[in-house]
Amino acid sequence: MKLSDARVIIEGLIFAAETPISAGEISAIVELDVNVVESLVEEVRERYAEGALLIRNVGGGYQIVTKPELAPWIEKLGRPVISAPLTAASTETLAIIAYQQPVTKAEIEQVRGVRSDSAINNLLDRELICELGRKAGPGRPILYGVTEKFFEHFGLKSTDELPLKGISEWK
Amino acid sequence: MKLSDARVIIEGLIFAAETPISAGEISAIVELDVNVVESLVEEVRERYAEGALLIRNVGGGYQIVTKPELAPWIEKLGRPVISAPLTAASTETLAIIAYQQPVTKAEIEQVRGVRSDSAINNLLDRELICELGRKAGPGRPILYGVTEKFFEHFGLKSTDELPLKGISEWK
Amino acid sequence: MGYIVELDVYQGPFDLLLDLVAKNEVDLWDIPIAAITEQYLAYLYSLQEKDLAITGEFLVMAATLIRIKSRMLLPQEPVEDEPLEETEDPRLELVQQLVRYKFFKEAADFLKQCYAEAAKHFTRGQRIENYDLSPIYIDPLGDLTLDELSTIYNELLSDREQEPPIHTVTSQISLEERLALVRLQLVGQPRATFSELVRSDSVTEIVVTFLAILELARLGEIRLVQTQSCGEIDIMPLELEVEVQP
Repeated sequence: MKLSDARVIIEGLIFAAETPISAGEISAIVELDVNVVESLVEEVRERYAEGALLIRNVGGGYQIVTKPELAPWIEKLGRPVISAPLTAASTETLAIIAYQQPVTKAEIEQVRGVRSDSAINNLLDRELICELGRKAGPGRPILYGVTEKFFEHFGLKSTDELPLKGISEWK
Repeated sequence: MKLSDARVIIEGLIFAAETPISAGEISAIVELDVNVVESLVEEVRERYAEGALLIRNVGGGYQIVTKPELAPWIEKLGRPVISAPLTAASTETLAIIAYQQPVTKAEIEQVRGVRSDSAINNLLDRELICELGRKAGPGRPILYGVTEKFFEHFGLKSTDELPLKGISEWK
Repeated sequence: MGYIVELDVYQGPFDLLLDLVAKNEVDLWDIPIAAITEQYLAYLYSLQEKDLAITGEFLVMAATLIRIKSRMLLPQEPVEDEPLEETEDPRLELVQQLVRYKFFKEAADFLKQCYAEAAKHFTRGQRIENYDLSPIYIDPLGDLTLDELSTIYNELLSDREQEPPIHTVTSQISLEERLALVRLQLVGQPRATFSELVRSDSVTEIVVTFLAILELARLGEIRLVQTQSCGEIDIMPLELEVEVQP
Protein backbone atom coordinates (compact mmCIF):
# COMPACT_ATOMS: atom_id res chain seq x y z
CA MET A 1 0.00 0.00 0.00
CA LYS A 2 1.27 3.43 -0.95
CA LEU A 3 1.40 5.98 1.86
CA SER A 4 -0.86 8.34 -0.08
CA ASP A 5 -3.45 5.55 -0.26
CA ALA A 6 -3.00 4.96 3.44
CA ARG A 7 -3.57 8.65 4.10
CA VAL A 8 -6.88 8.53 2.25
CA ILE A 9 -7.94 5.35 4.06
CA ILE A 10 -7.11 6.93 7.42
CA GLU A 11 -9.17 10.01 6.57
CA GLY A 12 -12.10 7.75 5.66
CA LEU A 13 -11.75 5.76 8.87
CA ILE A 14 -11.80 8.87 11.05
CA PHE A 15 -14.82 10.20 9.16
CA ALA A 16 -16.81 6.96 9.38
CA ALA A 17 -15.87 5.84 12.92
CA GLU A 18 -18.78 6.11 15.33
CA THR A 19 -16.59 7.21 18.24
CA PRO A 20 -13.24 8.99 18.17
CA ILE A 21 -10.70 6.53 16.78
CA SER A 22 -7.17 6.29 18.17
CA ALA A 23 -3.91 6.02 16.22
CA GLY A 24 -3.59 2.51 17.69
CA GLU A 25 -6.96 1.40 16.35
CA ILE A 26 -6.18 2.87 12.93
CA SER A 27 -2.77 1.18 12.98
CA ALA A 28 -4.44 -2.20 13.58
CA ILE A 29 -6.70 -1.73 10.55
CA VAL A 30 -4.20 -0.32 8.05
CA GLU A 31 -1.31 -2.43 9.41
CA LEU A 32 1.10 0.47 9.66
CA ASP A 33 3.19 1.69 12.56
CA VAL A 34 1.45 4.03 15.02
CA ASN A 35 4.11 6.68 14.26
CA VAL A 36 3.37 6.45 10.56
CA VAL A 37 -0.36 6.71 11.25
CA GLU A 38 0.20 9.81 13.38
CA SER A 39 2.25 11.53 10.69
CA LEU A 40 -0.35 10.67 8.04
CA VAL A 41 -3.08 12.16 10.25
CA GLU A 42 -0.94 15.32 10.38
CA GLU A 43 -0.88 15.34 6.58
CA VAL A 44 -4.66 15.11 6.41
CA ARG A 45 -4.83 17.93 8.95
CA GLU A 46 -2.67 20.14 6.71
CA ARG A 47 -4.87 19.35 3.73
CA TYR A 48 -7.89 20.45 5.78
CA ALA A 49 -6.35 23.89 6.38
CA GLU A 50 -8.41 25.58 3.66
CA GLY A 51 -11.71 23.74 4.03
CA ALA A 52 -14.52 23.55 6.55
CA LEU A 53 -13.28 20.52 8.44
CA LEU A 54 -10.86 19.91 11.23
CA ILE A 55 -9.35 16.81 12.83
CA ARG A 56 -9.67 17.11 16.56
CA ASN A 57 -8.11 14.95 19.29
CA VAL A 58 -10.67 13.95 21.85
CA GLY A 59 -10.32 11.35 24.57
CA GLY A 60 -7.27 9.81 22.95
CA GLY A 61 -8.92 9.55 19.53
CA TYR A 62 -9.32 11.51 16.32
CA GLN A 63 -12.59 13.01 15.20
CA ILE A 64 -13.57 15.09 12.16
CA VAL A 65 -15.66 18.14 13.04
CA THR A 66 -16.45 21.49 11.44
CA LYS A 67 -14.22 24.43 12.30
CA PRO A 68 -15.46 26.41 15.32
CA GLU A 69 -15.90 29.63 13.33
CA LEU A 70 -18.62 27.92 11.28
CA ALA A 71 -20.74 27.26 14.38
CA PRO A 72 -23.13 30.20 13.85
CA TRP A 73 -23.96 28.87 10.38
CA ILE A 74 -24.26 25.28 11.40
CA GLU A 75 -26.56 26.12 14.26
CA LYS A 76 -28.98 27.49 11.68
CA LEU A 77 -29.37 23.96 10.33
CA GLY A 78 -31.22 22.56 13.27
CA ARG A 79 -32.82 25.54 14.94
CA PRO A 80 -36.51 25.99 14.36
CA VAL A 81 -37.41 29.52 13.31
CA ILE A 82 -40.33 31.05 15.18
CA SER A 83 -42.01 34.37 14.49
CA ALA A 84 -44.87 34.16 17.01
CA PRO A 85 -45.56 37.41 18.90
CA LEU A 86 -45.01 37.69 22.66
CA THR A 87 -47.83 36.36 24.84
CA ALA A 88 -49.46 38.62 27.41
CA ALA A 89 -47.72 36.63 30.18
CA SER A 90 -44.31 37.09 28.56
CA THR A 91 -44.90 40.80 27.96
CA GLU A 92 -45.88 41.36 31.62
CA THR A 93 -42.85 39.43 32.80
CA LEU A 94 -40.60 41.39 30.46
CA ALA A 95 -42.00 44.69 31.76
CA ILE A 96 -41.30 43.69 35.36
CA ILE A 97 -37.77 42.58 34.54
CA ALA A 98 -37.04 45.77 32.57
CA TYR A 99 -38.22 48.05 35.38
CA GLN A 100 -37.03 46.09 38.38
CA GLN A 101 -33.84 44.41 37.21
CA PRO A 102 -31.96 42.67 38.70
CA VAL A 103 -34.97 40.68 39.81
CA THR A 104 -35.66 37.08 40.91
CA LYS A 105 -38.39 34.76 39.70
CA ALA A 106 -40.05 34.94 43.13
CA GLU A 107 -40.15 38.73 42.93
CA ILE A 108 -41.66 38.60 39.43
CA GLU A 109 -44.25 36.10 40.61
CA GLN A 110 -45.12 38.31 43.57
CA VAL A 111 -45.96 41.18 41.22
CA ARG A 112 -47.83 39.04 38.69
CA GLY A 113 -49.49 36.83 41.28
CA VAL A 114 -48.94 33.72 39.13
CA ARG A 115 -46.16 31.30 38.30
CA SER A 116 -43.92 32.70 35.62
CA ASP A 117 -41.51 29.87 34.72
CA SER A 118 -42.67 29.42 31.16
CA ALA A 119 -42.78 33.16 30.49
CA ILE A 120 -39.20 33.46 31.79
CA ASN A 121 -38.03 30.52 29.66
CA ASN A 122 -39.67 32.01 26.60
CA LEU A 123 -37.97 35.37 27.18
CA LEU A 124 -34.64 33.58 27.64
CA ASP A 125 -35.17 31.71 24.34
CA ARG A 126 -35.98 35.00 22.65
CA GLU A 127 -32.76 36.39 24.09
CA LEU A 128 -34.66 39.35 25.53
CA ILE A 129 -33.58 38.59 29.10
CA CYS A 130 -30.52 36.92 30.60
CA GLU A 131 -29.25 35.72 33.93
CA LEU A 132 -27.30 38.39 35.79
CA GLY A 133 -26.00 36.16 38.60
CA ARG A 134 -27.46 34.99 41.87
CA LYS A 135 -28.94 36.86 44.78
CA ALA A 136 -27.28 36.42 48.17
CA GLY A 137 -29.49 34.66 50.72
CA PRO A 138 -31.44 31.44 51.05
CA GLY A 139 -31.74 29.44 47.85
CA ARG A 140 -29.44 31.90 46.06
CA PRO A 141 -32.11 32.59 43.42
CA ILE A 142 -31.14 33.59 39.87
CA LEU A 143 -31.35 37.30 39.06
CA TYR A 144 -32.72 38.31 35.66
CA GLY A 145 -32.18 41.41 33.57
CA VAL A 146 -32.86 42.56 30.02
CA THR A 147 -30.33 42.06 27.22
CA GLU A 148 -28.59 44.25 24.66
CA LYS A 149 -31.11 42.96 22.14
CA PHE A 150 -33.90 44.48 24.24
CA PHE A 151 -32.15 47.86 24.41
CA GLU A 152 -31.37 47.78 20.68
CA HIS A 153 -34.98 47.10 19.78
CA PHE A 154 -36.18 50.19 21.66
CA GLY A 155 -33.10 52.27 20.89
CA LEU A 156 -32.31 52.62 24.59
CA LYS A 157 -28.91 52.92 26.24
CA SER A 158 -29.98 51.63 29.66
CA THR A 159 -33.03 51.01 31.84
CA ASP A 160 -32.72 54.62 33.11
CA GLU A 161 -34.25 55.65 29.80
CA LEU A 162 -37.46 53.65 30.32
CA PRO A 163 -40.52 55.94 30.48
CA LEU A 164 -41.45 56.69 34.08
CA LYS A 165 -45.01 57.88 33.50
CA GLY A 166 -46.75 57.42 36.82
CA ILE A 167 -44.23 54.94 38.11
CA SER A 168 -42.52 57.14 40.69
CA GLU A 169 -45.79 57.18 42.63
CA TRP A 170 -45.43 53.51 43.40
CA LYS A 171 -41.70 53.36 43.91
CA MET B 1 -19.36 37.51 2.45
CA LYS B 2 -16.62 36.40 0.08
CA LEU B 3 -17.41 33.45 -2.17
CA SER B 4 -14.46 31.49 -0.78
CA ASP B 5 -15.95 31.94 2.70
CA ALA B 6 -19.33 30.85 1.36
CA ARG B 7 -17.73 27.76 -0.14
CA VAL B 8 -16.30 26.78 3.23
CA ILE B 9 -19.62 27.45 4.99
CA ILE B 10 -21.45 25.32 2.43
CA GLU B 11 -18.98 22.48 2.92
CA GLY B 12 -19.56 22.73 6.68
CA LEU B 13 -23.33 22.73 6.26
CA ILE B 14 -23.33 19.63 4.06
CA PHE B 15 -20.99 17.90 6.51
CA ALA B 16 -23.03 18.76 9.58
CA ALA B 17 -26.55 18.20 8.24
CA GLU B 18 -28.05 15.03 9.68
CA THR B 19 -29.91 14.29 6.44
CA PRO B 20 -29.10 15.30 2.84
CA ILE B 21 -29.41 19.07 2.48
CA SER B 22 -30.71 20.67 -0.73
CA ALA B 23 -29.23 23.63 -2.61
CA GLY B 24 -32.42 25.50 -1.71
CA GLU B 25 -31.97 24.93 2.02
CA ILE B 26 -28.32 25.98 1.82
CA SER B 27 -29.32 29.03 -0.20
CA ALA B 28 -31.76 30.09 2.57
CA ILE B 29 -29.01 29.84 5.19
CA VAL B 30 -26.14 31.52 3.33
CA GLU B 31 -28.43 33.97 1.54
CA LEU B 32 -26.97 33.30 -1.89
CA ASP B 33 -28.65 32.36 -5.14
CA VAL B 34 -29.32 28.63 -5.67
CA ASN B 35 -27.17 28.74 -8.85
CA VAL B 36 -24.25 30.20 -6.91
CA VAL B 37 -24.70 27.54 -4.21
CA GLU B 38 -24.68 24.80 -6.84
CA SER B 39 -21.48 26.06 -8.44
CA LEU B 40 -19.80 26.38 -5.04
CA VAL B 41 -20.78 22.79 -4.24
CA GLU B 42 -19.08 21.79 -7.50
CA GLU B 43 -15.93 23.59 -6.31
CA VAL B 44 -15.98 21.66 -3.04
CA ARG B 45 -16.49 18.47 -5.04
CA GLU B 46 -13.36 19.19 -7.09
CA ARG B 47 -11.37 19.86 -3.94
CA TYR B 48 -12.46 16.46 -2.63
CA ALA B 49 -10.98 14.68 -5.67
CA GLU B 50 -7.84 13.62 -3.82
CA GLY B 51 -9.23 12.80 -0.40
CA ALA B 52 -11.40 10.11 1.15
CA LEU B 53 -14.70 11.95 0.88
CA LEU B 54 -17.15 12.76 -1.85
CA ILE B 55 -20.35 14.75 -2.14
CA ARG B 56 -23.22 12.73 -3.52
CA ASN B 57 -26.68 13.84 -4.61
CA VAL B 58 -29.45 11.86 -3.01
CA GLY B 59 -33.15 12.64 -2.90
CA GLY B 60 -32.58 16.19 -4.07
CA GLY B 61 -29.94 16.89 -1.41
CA TYR B 62 -26.19 16.80 -0.92
CA GLN B 63 -24.50 14.42 1.48
CA ILE B 64 -20.82 13.82 2.29
CA VAL B 65 -19.86 10.13 2.27
CA THR B 66 -16.69 8.08 1.88
CA LYS B 67 -15.58 6.99 -1.57
CA PRO B 68 -16.74 3.49 -2.55
CA GLU B 69 -13.20 2.12 -2.99
CA LEU B 70 -12.60 2.64 0.73
CA ALA B 71 -15.51 0.36 1.67
CA PRO B 72 -13.35 -2.74 2.38
CA TRP B 73 -11.31 -0.74 4.93
CA ILE B 74 -14.22 1.04 6.55
CA GLU B 75 -16.11 -2.21 6.95
CA LYS B 76 -13.30 -3.23 9.32
CA LEU B 77 -14.55 -0.59 11.76
CA GLY B 78 -17.45 -2.94 12.39
CA ARG B 79 -20.14 -0.30 12.08
CA PRO B 80 -23.47 -2.05 12.43
CA VAL B 81 -25.17 -2.51 9.07
CA ILE B 82 -27.91 0.11 8.95
CA SER B 83 -30.39 -2.39 7.66
CA ALA B 84 -30.41 -5.94 6.46
CA PRO B 85 -30.91 -6.28 2.70
CA LEU B 86 -34.55 -6.22 1.66
CA THR B 87 -36.38 -9.43 0.76
CA ALA B 88 -37.43 -9.94 -2.86
CA ALA B 89 -41.05 -9.30 -1.87
CA SER B 90 -40.17 -5.98 -0.21
CA THR B 91 -37.94 -4.88 -3.08
CA GLU B 92 -40.68 -5.62 -5.64
CA THR B 93 -43.22 -3.72 -3.56
CA LEU B 94 -40.80 -0.82 -3.14
CA ALA B 95 -40.17 -0.68 -6.90
CA ILE B 96 -43.92 -0.50 -7.57
CA ILE B 97 -44.36 2.28 -5.01
CA ALA B 98 -41.39 4.24 -6.38
CA TYR B 99 -42.78 4.19 -9.93
CA GLN B 100 -46.50 4.42 -9.25
CA GLN B 101 -46.71 6.67 -6.19
CA PRO B 102 -49.15 7.66 -4.81
CA VAL B 103 -50.40 4.08 -4.90
CA THR B 104 -52.76 1.94 -2.80
CA LYS B 105 -52.19 -1.55 -1.39
CA ALA B 106 -54.83 -2.97 -3.76
CA GLU B 107 -53.00 -1.49 -6.77
CA ILE B 108 -49.69 -2.96 -5.56
CA GLU B 109 -51.29 -6.36 -5.06
CA GLN B 110 -52.80 -6.23 -8.52
CA VAL B 111 -49.33 -5.82 -10.02
CA ARG B 112 -47.65 -8.43 -7.83
CA GLY B 113 -50.50 -10.93 -7.95
CA VAL B 114 -50.09 -11.67 -4.23
CA ARG B 115 -50.99 -10.12 -0.88
CA SER B 116 -48.44 -7.51 0.14
CA ASP B 117 -49.36 -6.52 3.71
CA SER B 118 -46.19 -7.79 5.30
CA ALA B 119 -43.95 -6.25 2.62
CA ILE B 120 -45.69 -2.89 3.10
CA ASN B 121 -45.37 -3.09 6.88
CA ASN B 122 -41.70 -3.97 6.56
CA LEU B 123 -41.08 -0.97 4.30
CA LEU B 124 -43.01 1.32 6.67
CA ASP B 125 -40.93 0.02 9.60
CA ARG B 126 -37.75 0.82 7.70
CA GLU B 127 -39.13 4.28 6.87
CA LEU B 128 -38.52 3.66 3.17
CA ILE B 129 -42.17 4.39 2.39
CA CYS B 130 -44.78 6.53 4.11
CA GLU B 131 -48.49 7.18 3.97
CA LEU B 132 -49.33 10.08 1.68
CA GLY B 133 -52.97 10.40 2.63
CA ARG B 134 -56.09 8.61 1.45
CA LYS B 135 -57.51 8.08 -1.98
CA ALA B 136 -60.97 9.48 -2.64
CA GLY B 137 -63.57 6.81 -3.27
CA PRO B 138 -64.93 3.70 -1.60
CA GLY B 139 -63.03 2.60 1.49
CA ARG B 140 -60.76 5.65 1.20
CA PRO B 141 -57.65 3.42 0.94
CA ILE B 142 -54.24 4.65 2.18
CA LEU B 143 -51.89 5.98 -0.49
CA TYR B 144 -48.20 5.14 -0.21
CA GLY B 145 -45.09 6.91 -1.48
CA VAL B 146 -41.33 6.68 -1.00
CA THR B 147 -39.46 8.74 1.61
CA GLU B 148 -36.24 10.78 1.57
CA LYS B 149 -34.65 7.83 3.30
CA PHE B 150 -35.47 5.70 0.28
CA PHE B 151 -33.36 7.95 -1.93
CA GLU B 152 -30.55 8.05 0.63
CA HIS B 153 -30.63 4.30 1.09
CA PHE B 154 -30.46 3.59 -2.63
CA GLY B 155 -28.23 6.53 -3.54
CA LEU B 156 -30.77 7.95 -6.00
CA LYS B 157 -31.21 11.62 -6.86
CA SER B 158 -34.92 11.31 -7.63
CA THR B 159 -37.44 8.95 -9.17
CA ASP B 160 -36.29 10.31 -12.56
CA GLU B 161 -33.24 8.09 -12.19
CA LEU B 162 -35.34 4.94 -12.25
CA PRO B 163 -34.96 3.08 -15.57
CA LEU B 164 -37.89 3.33 -17.98
CA LYS B 165 -36.96 0.61 -20.48
CA GLY B 166 -40.03 -1.43 -21.37
CA ILE B 167 -42.46 0.78 -19.48
CA SER B 168 -44.25 1.77 -22.72
CA GLU B 169 -45.29 -1.85 -23.31
CA TRP B 170 -47.84 -1.83 -20.55
CA LYS B 171 -48.45 1.81 -19.75
CA MET C 1 -36.97 -27.24 6.12
CA GLY C 2 -35.45 -27.23 2.63
CA TYR C 3 -38.92 -27.08 1.04
CA ILE C 4 -39.53 -23.58 2.31
CA VAL C 5 -36.64 -22.39 0.16
CA GLU C 6 -38.29 -23.92 -2.87
CA LEU C 7 -41.55 -22.13 -2.15
CA ASP C 8 -39.65 -18.90 -1.65
CA VAL C 9 -38.24 -19.23 -5.16
CA TYR C 10 -41.41 -17.68 -6.58
CA GLN C 11 -42.91 -14.45 -5.36
CA GLY C 12 -46.31 -15.41 -6.72
CA PRO C 13 -48.09 -16.92 -9.73
CA PHE C 14 -46.80 -14.20 -12.10
CA ASP C 15 -43.26 -14.95 -11.04
CA LEU C 16 -43.74 -18.68 -11.63
CA LEU C 17 -45.35 -18.07 -15.05
CA LEU C 18 -42.52 -15.74 -16.13
CA ASP C 19 -40.02 -18.39 -15.14
CA LEU C 20 -41.85 -21.02 -17.19
CA VAL C 21 -41.97 -18.67 -20.20
CA ALA C 22 -38.23 -18.05 -19.87
CA LYS C 23 -37.43 -21.78 -19.49
CA ASN C 24 -39.48 -22.62 -22.60
CA GLU C 25 -37.82 -19.76 -24.50
CA VAL C 26 -41.14 -18.62 -25.90
CA ASP C 27 -42.42 -15.14 -26.73
CA LEU C 28 -44.30 -13.56 -23.86
CA TRP C 29 -46.75 -12.07 -26.36
CA ASP C 30 -47.49 -15.52 -27.86
CA ILE C 31 -47.52 -17.94 -24.95
CA PRO C 32 -48.23 -21.58 -25.86
CA ILE C 33 -50.95 -21.64 -23.24
CA ALA C 34 -51.59 -25.41 -23.26
CA ALA C 35 -47.95 -26.31 -22.58
CA ILE C 36 -47.44 -23.58 -19.99
CA THR C 37 -50.67 -24.53 -18.17
CA GLU C 38 -49.52 -28.13 -18.02
CA GLN C 39 -46.15 -27.17 -16.54
CA TYR C 40 -47.77 -24.73 -14.14
CA LEU C 41 -50.09 -27.42 -12.81
CA ALA C 42 -47.24 -29.93 -12.65
CA TYR C 43 -45.34 -27.53 -10.41
CA LEU C 44 -48.34 -27.16 -8.10
CA TYR C 45 -48.74 -30.95 -7.91
CA SER C 46 -45.07 -31.29 -7.02
CA LEU C 47 -45.59 -28.86 -4.16
CA GLN C 48 -48.63 -30.83 -3.04
CA GLU C 49 -46.66 -34.08 -3.05
CA LYS C 50 -44.17 -32.49 -0.72
CA ASP C 51 -47.13 -31.59 1.49
CA LEU C 52 -46.57 -27.87 1.08
CA ALA C 53 -49.40 -25.45 1.40
CA ILE C 54 -50.25 -23.69 -1.84
CA THR C 55 -51.55 -20.18 -1.40
CA GLY C 56 -54.87 -19.19 -2.91
CA GLU C 57 -53.27 -16.90 -5.49
CA PHE C 58 -51.54 -19.86 -7.19
CA LEU C 59 -54.84 -21.76 -7.36
CA VAL C 60 -56.74 -18.78 -8.78
CA MET C 61 -54.09 -18.50 -11.49
CA ALA C 62 -54.42 -22.22 -12.26
CA ALA C 63 -58.14 -21.69 -12.81
CA THR C 64 -57.45 -18.67 -15.01
CA LEU C 65 -54.98 -20.63 -17.14
CA ILE C 66 -57.42 -23.50 -17.60
CA ARG C 67 -60.17 -21.04 -18.59
CA ILE C 68 -57.92 -19.36 -21.18
CA LYS C 69 -56.81 -22.73 -22.51
CA SER C 70 -60.40 -23.90 -22.96
CA ARG C 71 -61.41 -20.64 -24.65
CA MET C 72 -58.54 -21.01 -27.07
CA LEU C 73 -59.52 -24.58 -27.91
CA LEU C 74 -63.09 -23.60 -28.75
CA PRO C 75 -63.72 -22.64 -32.34
CA GLN C 76 -64.06 -18.87 -32.69
CA GLU C 77 -67.73 -18.21 -33.10
CA PRO C 78 -68.31 -15.08 -35.08
CA VAL C 79 -70.09 -12.57 -32.88
CA GLU C 80 -72.89 -10.75 -34.57
CA ASP C 81 -72.19 -7.16 -35.60
CA GLU C 82 -68.50 -7.72 -34.89
CA PRO C 83 -65.86 -8.78 -37.38
CA LEU C 84 -63.80 -11.83 -36.42
CA GLU C 85 -60.46 -10.00 -36.34
CA GLU C 86 -61.51 -7.81 -33.45
CA THR C 87 -62.31 -10.64 -31.07
CA GLU C 88 -59.93 -10.34 -28.20
CA ASP C 89 -57.15 -12.87 -27.70
CA PRO C 90 -58.11 -14.66 -24.44
CA ARG C 91 -54.46 -14.43 -23.34
CA LEU C 92 -54.27 -10.65 -23.68
CA GLU C 93 -55.19 -9.60 -20.14
CA LEU C 94 -52.87 -12.16 -18.57
CA VAL C 95 -50.00 -11.19 -20.87
CA GLN C 96 -50.45 -7.51 -20.00
CA GLN C 97 -50.29 -8.39 -16.31
CA LEU C 98 -47.17 -10.47 -16.89
CA VAL C 99 -45.45 -7.70 -18.88
CA ARG C 100 -46.23 -5.21 -16.15
CA TYR C 101 -45.03 -7.56 -13.42
CA LYS C 102 -41.85 -8.30 -15.39
CA PHE C 103 -41.13 -4.57 -15.63
CA PHE C 104 -41.31 -4.15 -11.84
CA LYS C 105 -39.33 -7.31 -11.21
CA GLU C 106 -36.54 -5.82 -13.31
CA ALA C 107 -36.93 -2.49 -11.53
CA ALA C 108 -36.52 -4.38 -8.25
CA ASP C 109 -33.25 -5.84 -9.58
CA PHE C 110 -32.13 -2.32 -10.45
CA LEU C 111 -32.92 -1.19 -6.88
CA LYS C 112 -30.95 -4.14 -5.54
CA GLN C 113 -27.91 -3.00 -7.53
CA CYS C 114 -28.39 0.58 -6.30
CA TYR C 115 -28.52 -0.72 -2.74
CA ALA C 116 -25.28 -2.66 -3.17
CA GLU C 117 -23.60 0.42 -4.68
CA ALA C 118 -24.93 2.79 -2.00
CA ALA C 119 -23.76 0.43 0.75
CA LYS C 120 -20.17 1.18 -0.28
CA HIS C 121 -20.59 4.79 0.80
CA PHE C 122 -20.35 5.49 4.50
CA THR C 123 -21.88 8.53 6.10
CA ARG C 124 -20.33 10.49 8.95
CA GLY C 125 -20.07 8.15 11.92
CA GLN C 126 -20.46 10.65 14.73
CA ARG C 127 -23.21 13.03 15.61
CA ILE C 128 -22.42 16.71 15.71
CA GLU C 129 -22.78 17.75 19.31
CA ASN C 130 -22.67 20.85 21.43
CA TYR C 131 -24.53 23.05 19.02
CA ASP C 132 -27.27 25.24 20.38
CA LEU C 133 -30.52 23.99 18.89
CA SER C 134 -32.94 26.32 20.65
CA PRO C 135 -35.44 28.08 18.39
CA ILE C 136 -34.50 31.24 16.55
CA TYR C 137 -37.06 33.99 17.13
CA ILE C 138 -37.47 36.34 14.23
CA ASP C 139 -38.48 39.73 15.56
CA PRO C 140 -38.77 38.53 19.19
CA LEU C 141 -40.49 41.68 20.44
CA GLY C 142 -42.99 42.01 17.60
CA ASP C 143 -44.55 45.47 17.52
CA LEU C 144 -44.39 46.05 21.27
CA THR C 145 -43.72 49.72 22.00
CA LEU C 146 -42.07 51.32 25.01
CA ASP C 147 -45.33 53.04 25.89
CA GLU C 148 -47.14 49.73 25.95
CA LEU C 149 -44.41 48.24 28.09
CA SER C 150 -44.64 51.01 30.68
CA THR C 151 -48.45 50.91 30.63
CA ILE C 152 -48.38 47.17 31.29
CA TYR C 153 -45.98 47.69 34.16
CA ASN C 154 -48.14 50.46 35.66
CA GLU C 155 -51.22 48.28 35.43
CA LEU C 156 -49.43 45.44 37.18
CA LEU C 157 -48.37 47.73 40.01
CA SER C 158 -51.78 49.30 40.43
CA ASP C 159 -53.45 45.87 40.35
CA ARG C 160 -51.27 44.95 43.24
CA GLU C 161 -52.24 48.10 45.14
CA GLN C 162 -55.97 47.57 44.64
CA GLU C 163 -56.01 43.89 45.46
CA PRO C 164 -56.52 43.37 49.16
CA PRO C 165 -53.26 41.71 50.17
CA ILE C 166 -54.47 38.39 51.53
CA HIS C 167 -51.85 38.11 54.21
CA THR C 168 -52.48 41.41 55.99
CA VAL C 169 -56.24 41.68 55.92
CA THR C 170 -57.15 39.08 58.48
CA SER C 171 -54.22 39.39 60.81
CA GLN C 172 -51.15 41.25 61.73
CA ILE C 173 -48.99 38.35 60.58
CA SER C 174 -47.81 38.89 56.99
CA LEU C 175 -46.76 35.95 54.89
CA GLU C 176 -43.37 37.53 54.27
CA GLU C 177 -42.74 37.94 57.97
CA ARG C 178 -43.89 34.43 58.71
CA LEU C 179 -41.65 33.16 55.94
CA ALA C 180 -38.64 34.88 57.48
CA LEU C 181 -39.61 33.55 60.90
CA VAL C 182 -39.96 29.96 59.70
CA ARG C 183 -36.52 30.23 58.12
CA LEU C 184 -35.16 31.36 61.51
CA GLN C 185 -37.01 28.58 63.34
CA LEU C 186 -35.43 26.03 61.01
CA VAL C 187 -31.83 27.24 61.42
CA GLY C 188 -29.72 24.41 62.77
CA GLN C 189 -32.65 21.98 62.78
CA PRO C 190 -32.17 18.78 60.78
CA ARG C 191 -35.97 18.45 60.75
CA ALA C 192 -39.04 19.94 62.38
CA THR C 193 -42.75 19.25 62.46
CA PHE C 194 -45.50 21.61 61.42
CA SER C 195 -47.01 21.72 64.93
CA GLU C 196 -43.63 22.74 66.38
CA LEU C 197 -43.58 25.77 64.07
CA VAL C 198 -47.10 26.94 64.89
CA ARG C 199 -46.94 29.27 67.88
CA SER C 200 -50.63 29.64 68.73
CA ASP C 201 -54.01 28.08 68.07
CA SER C 202 -55.17 31.02 65.96
CA VAL C 203 -56.52 29.89 62.59
CA THR C 204 -54.68 32.77 60.92
CA GLU C 205 -51.41 31.67 62.48
CA ILE C 206 -51.96 28.10 61.25
CA VAL C 207 -52.99 29.20 57.76
CA VAL C 208 -50.14 31.69 57.35
CA THR C 209 -47.58 29.19 58.68
CA PHE C 210 -48.97 26.59 56.30
CA LEU C 211 -48.69 29.03 53.37
CA ALA C 212 -45.15 29.85 54.49
CA ILE C 213 -43.98 26.23 54.42
CA LEU C 214 -45.69 25.68 51.06
CA GLU C 215 -43.82 28.70 49.70
CA LEU C 216 -40.51 27.45 51.14
CA ALA C 217 -41.12 24.05 49.58
CA ARG C 218 -41.86 25.72 46.26
CA LEU C 219 -38.63 27.68 46.50
CA GLY C 220 -36.82 24.41 47.07
CA GLU C 221 -35.59 25.35 50.53
CA ILE C 222 -37.42 22.57 52.35
CA ARG C 223 -38.97 19.20 51.70
CA LEU C 224 -42.37 18.28 53.13
CA VAL C 225 -43.37 14.75 54.12
CA GLN C 226 -46.81 13.74 55.31
CA THR C 227 -47.19 10.00 55.78
CA GLN C 228 -50.94 10.00 56.31
CA SER C 229 -53.77 12.33 55.46
CA CYS C 230 -54.37 14.89 58.25
CA GLY C 231 -51.24 13.55 59.96
CA GLU C 232 -48.19 15.45 61.10
CA ILE C 233 -46.18 17.26 58.41
CA ASP C 234 -42.43 16.73 58.67
CA ILE C 235 -40.27 19.56 57.42
CA MET C 236 -36.70 18.95 56.30
CA PRO C 237 -34.53 21.90 55.35
CA LEU C 238 -32.90 20.82 52.10
CA GLU C 239 -29.45 22.36 52.40
CA LEU C 240 -28.97 20.54 55.70
CA GLU C 241 -30.03 17.30 54.16
CA VAL C 242 -27.42 17.69 51.47
CA GLU C 243 -24.74 18.17 54.12
CA VAL C 244 -25.88 15.17 56.10
CA GLN C 245 -25.90 12.89 53.07
CA PRO C 246 -23.07 14.00 50.83
